[in-house]
Amino acid sequence: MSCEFLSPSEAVPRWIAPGATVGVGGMHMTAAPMSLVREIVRQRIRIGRLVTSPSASLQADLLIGAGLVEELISPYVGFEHLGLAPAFRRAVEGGSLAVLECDEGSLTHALYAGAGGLPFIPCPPGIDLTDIPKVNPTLYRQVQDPFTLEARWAVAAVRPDVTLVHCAEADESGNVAFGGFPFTDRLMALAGRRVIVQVERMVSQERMAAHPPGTTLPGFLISAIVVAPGGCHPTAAPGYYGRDEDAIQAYLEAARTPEGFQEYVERTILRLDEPAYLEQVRGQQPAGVS
Amino acid sequence: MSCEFLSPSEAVPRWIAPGATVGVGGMHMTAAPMSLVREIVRQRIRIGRLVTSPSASLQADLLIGAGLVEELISPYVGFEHLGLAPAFRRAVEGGSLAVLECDEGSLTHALYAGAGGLPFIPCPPGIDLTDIPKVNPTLYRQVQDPFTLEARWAVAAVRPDVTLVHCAEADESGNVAFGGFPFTDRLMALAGRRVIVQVERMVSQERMAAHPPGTTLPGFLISAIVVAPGGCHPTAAPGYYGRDEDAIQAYLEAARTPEGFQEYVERTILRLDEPAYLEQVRGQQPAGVS
Amino acid sequence: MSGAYSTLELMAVVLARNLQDGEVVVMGAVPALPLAACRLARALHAPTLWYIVGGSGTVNPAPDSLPASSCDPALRPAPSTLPLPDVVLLEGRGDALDVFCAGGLQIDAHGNCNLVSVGPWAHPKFRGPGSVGIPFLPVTKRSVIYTMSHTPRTFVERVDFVSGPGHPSGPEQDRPYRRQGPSLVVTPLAALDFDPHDRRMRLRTVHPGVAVNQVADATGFELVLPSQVPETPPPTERELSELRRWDPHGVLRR
Amino acid sequence: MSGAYSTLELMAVVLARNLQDGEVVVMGAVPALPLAACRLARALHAPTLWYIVGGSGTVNPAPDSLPASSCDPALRPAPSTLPLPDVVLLEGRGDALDVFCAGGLQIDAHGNCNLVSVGPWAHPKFRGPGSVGIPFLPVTKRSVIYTMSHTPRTFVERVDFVSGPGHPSGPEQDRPYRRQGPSLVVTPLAALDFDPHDRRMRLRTVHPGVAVNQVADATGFELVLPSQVPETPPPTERELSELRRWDPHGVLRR
Repeated sequence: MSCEFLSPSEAVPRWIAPGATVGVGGMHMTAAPMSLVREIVRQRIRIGRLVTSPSASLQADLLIGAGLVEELISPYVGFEHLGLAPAFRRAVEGGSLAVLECDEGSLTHALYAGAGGLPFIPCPPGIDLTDIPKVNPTLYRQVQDPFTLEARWAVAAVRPDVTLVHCAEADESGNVAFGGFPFTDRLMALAGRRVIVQVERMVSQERMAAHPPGTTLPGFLISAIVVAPGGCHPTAAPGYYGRDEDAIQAYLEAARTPEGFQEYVERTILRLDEPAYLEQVRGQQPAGVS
Repeated sequence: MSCEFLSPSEAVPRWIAPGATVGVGGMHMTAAPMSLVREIVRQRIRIGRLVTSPSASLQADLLIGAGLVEELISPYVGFEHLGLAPAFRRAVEGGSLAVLECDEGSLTHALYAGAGGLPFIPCPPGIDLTDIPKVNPTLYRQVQDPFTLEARWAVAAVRPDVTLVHCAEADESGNVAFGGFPFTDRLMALAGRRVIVQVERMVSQERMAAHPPGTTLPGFLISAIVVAPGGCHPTAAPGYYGRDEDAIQAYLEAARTPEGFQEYVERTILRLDEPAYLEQVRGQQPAGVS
Repeated sequence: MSGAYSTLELMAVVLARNLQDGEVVVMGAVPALPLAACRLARALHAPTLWYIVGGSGTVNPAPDSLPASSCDPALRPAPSTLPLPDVVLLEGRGDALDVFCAGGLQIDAHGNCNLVSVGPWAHPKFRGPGSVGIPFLPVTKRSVIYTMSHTPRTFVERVDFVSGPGHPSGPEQDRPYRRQGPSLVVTPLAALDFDPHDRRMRLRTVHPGVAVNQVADATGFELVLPSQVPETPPPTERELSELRRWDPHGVLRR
Repeated sequence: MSGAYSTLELMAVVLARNLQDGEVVVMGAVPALPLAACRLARALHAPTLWYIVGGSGTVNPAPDSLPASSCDPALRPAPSTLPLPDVVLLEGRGDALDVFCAGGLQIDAHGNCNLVSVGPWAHPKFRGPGSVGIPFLPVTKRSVIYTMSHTPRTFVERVDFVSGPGHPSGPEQDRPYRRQGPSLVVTPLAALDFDPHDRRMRLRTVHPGVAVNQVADATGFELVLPSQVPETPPPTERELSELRRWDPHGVLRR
């Protein structure tokens, strides 16, 4: 399999089929593949099941607010010190979004299972004392431990049809290197049937080869690479730029109402194609902020 | 929990109880924690169950040949192009070693389960078509997949009482950094109730902090660190020295018979304490060979 | 409260004093308060304390100031960084971690925490962000709970949804996984723990300037009230000066 | 064989010709031969071939010479290196890898491989090193088998222990996991594949200087023998010169 270098507007429809299970990386407000997420919003691609990292922020809230998500697998959607996720909250309270309730442990193990061809994983201890598995019979079932014969919750494998992650660097063979943190992004990429990676920049194969084991992904796992410097904005790209809190707060302010959300999306996303969006962001902040 | 810096002769009896389940790292002829292994041989500590990396060589064969291993969990004991493992072969063919037959996939997942508090893992596909699970009811049982209701092999979690691995570097807080390859050594350390790490050298905290995620282990997981430059000899330590094929071949030649094995152990291991062994090795080869 | 220190600074000091040397602490989202507490404990009485900043996987990071986000790039370099899946493994293993920092939309009389929903799960009146890692609370040696909201809406008799399990209401032998469960609750009004008999939340100290009945009124269930409730000792000068070394922008003084 | 090239060089060339552009190959212990084949295929007809060197997790390493061990430090730096547990995940996932290189103490008529024991498992006459990763053979798109030992002791009707599953002996629809199974066997005497009907091993080409009956005699079961068995085309000059670029010490000429 050979990886293609595409623009966001090419990559997104090429590999994200309407109704697909889509995994989106980035933890909290760091390393969210926002260029790809914005392009999904522009092209209005319906997501059957959205799978996030153990903690998501704008990468989930934007897709949910745009009405593109049917089911959500996410242990956390919020904005840490900046507050709750307005679109997520509204969609769940209004009954328009189905949540497959889960936690960080189950999700991480479910992605491990998806990456490894394992059908399910018996859950680690703790979740049996919560209400989580009881409200999510899709992901959780009771399994009998064949060694102790005790009953135990199990979580089903999760395999995104396509996984979207941000990486710092790519080389011309399609190998990619993560920036400061691999989070669960590496695992979600290993579990994806297809992987689209958004990168900050291209580097030589020599530079790529200097990265230690576990900080890269080989190109044979990647279907498309999108070079989008600044593309995590307004979230942070470790080693490149911090998060743009003003921009995130502007979103949170606007998204308090459905009308505000819609107006925000039209003004900041739909009005511009992704290269124009990134051009505008680069004009607003000094380059190379870290 | 606080990590201690000990000599091999202190660390081994401190944390390896007779009859314990001992995990030993290093893949093939690279990064085997031989200083610790030799010390077990010198102190004749009985190992109830030896767990190796997916492929082991001298680190297993030496302990087996010394008659210290009751049960073995290892998917491979051999010396690649140099031939089969003489002591392992003799012990199995002679019926003195119980082998818990397994493969690389099951073992890796079993260590993952051990590290994560999971009781077992349903096996990946493939092993169901082999004879492996049939001959190892201790590690393998049939589980009913609660989602598909199909029967499936499961492997029990493996948790060494103590894991022995080699790392390149340690800092004074007890953080350690792997050399070229993490292999399954990182995972085996995460699964160990106790971990003893053998390192090539001490470094500053600044240098340790520069290592990317996934290439280090935090000191709170480590019970003891042994500084043993050259301690992987005759296996390789990536970035420090290659394997000493002459020494490995001398072992293989000697170990063809039980008497030869015994004579070899007396001459090369029992006669010297570990500092003297390493001194001798350093005298035989140029420093810093990579 | 006194103008000499903020409520958040006092809470950080209370948390710090509770952390024992050698313990391994894990914290989640919005890490400024527990991170400040861990650094303070290390500086004062717990030099070999370890702390993991949630999503980042960084162990013992010492950034110049307190980051607002648990995945802030400023957390690197750290002496060691675990990939997040490895943090999850250690959380499940249980014997690797000692103190889990938690909180909730709702916190109940037995220390159960709810980050999911107020009202019925299927038709929530209020939807929270989600449970993240707090199902691991009962597997860790002990947990500490902190919240900025000490109100009857937060402190309820029984949470509407259990995200992070607290103490069982049954007898001692039912203690899950033989761990200690929640051992401390820190709020803007008080420090609390749990009665060893019925394991209901118990008032331990009231912060300077706060009355016992003020805490009882702010709590939506019947607190265990000892006959003597001392005042929380205010931060010492040394505690405050250490604390402010890593908080030049006054994140804890806002 | 001709003195112009060695048997191992010829085997590497036969393997290389079989690898298709874009395939992802995984190899295990003693990687010199499959590594040489992968590099040759990339140099000649498969520029986007990928290969993973077993235990090291290195992807597409290009060392100056052919390492004898699959965990040789000389395999780094490589364009990308997977931690070994990630290689295990991809092996189980199945759709990530295309060609698994395998071998055995015993190889049987249906391509099952045995790395464990000759004789009964509990009382082996001969104990092999163990199964390593070859239980994943039937999950990969296809596998290729190579061995330096073409003798009746290695090529047996039925292996004593199945480490690496080959073709099922039943009808087409029983193909496990809908993958292709073993597609090529390379030995010092011949190249073989499997009859599409009964999936028994079939002689495809005999190496220069080897007679068909010599192969049949060296095989401990009845080979499928087509009426025409052509000679294995010897290495071209270009193949040999490319091959020797990464084998300055003549590992394949020993």
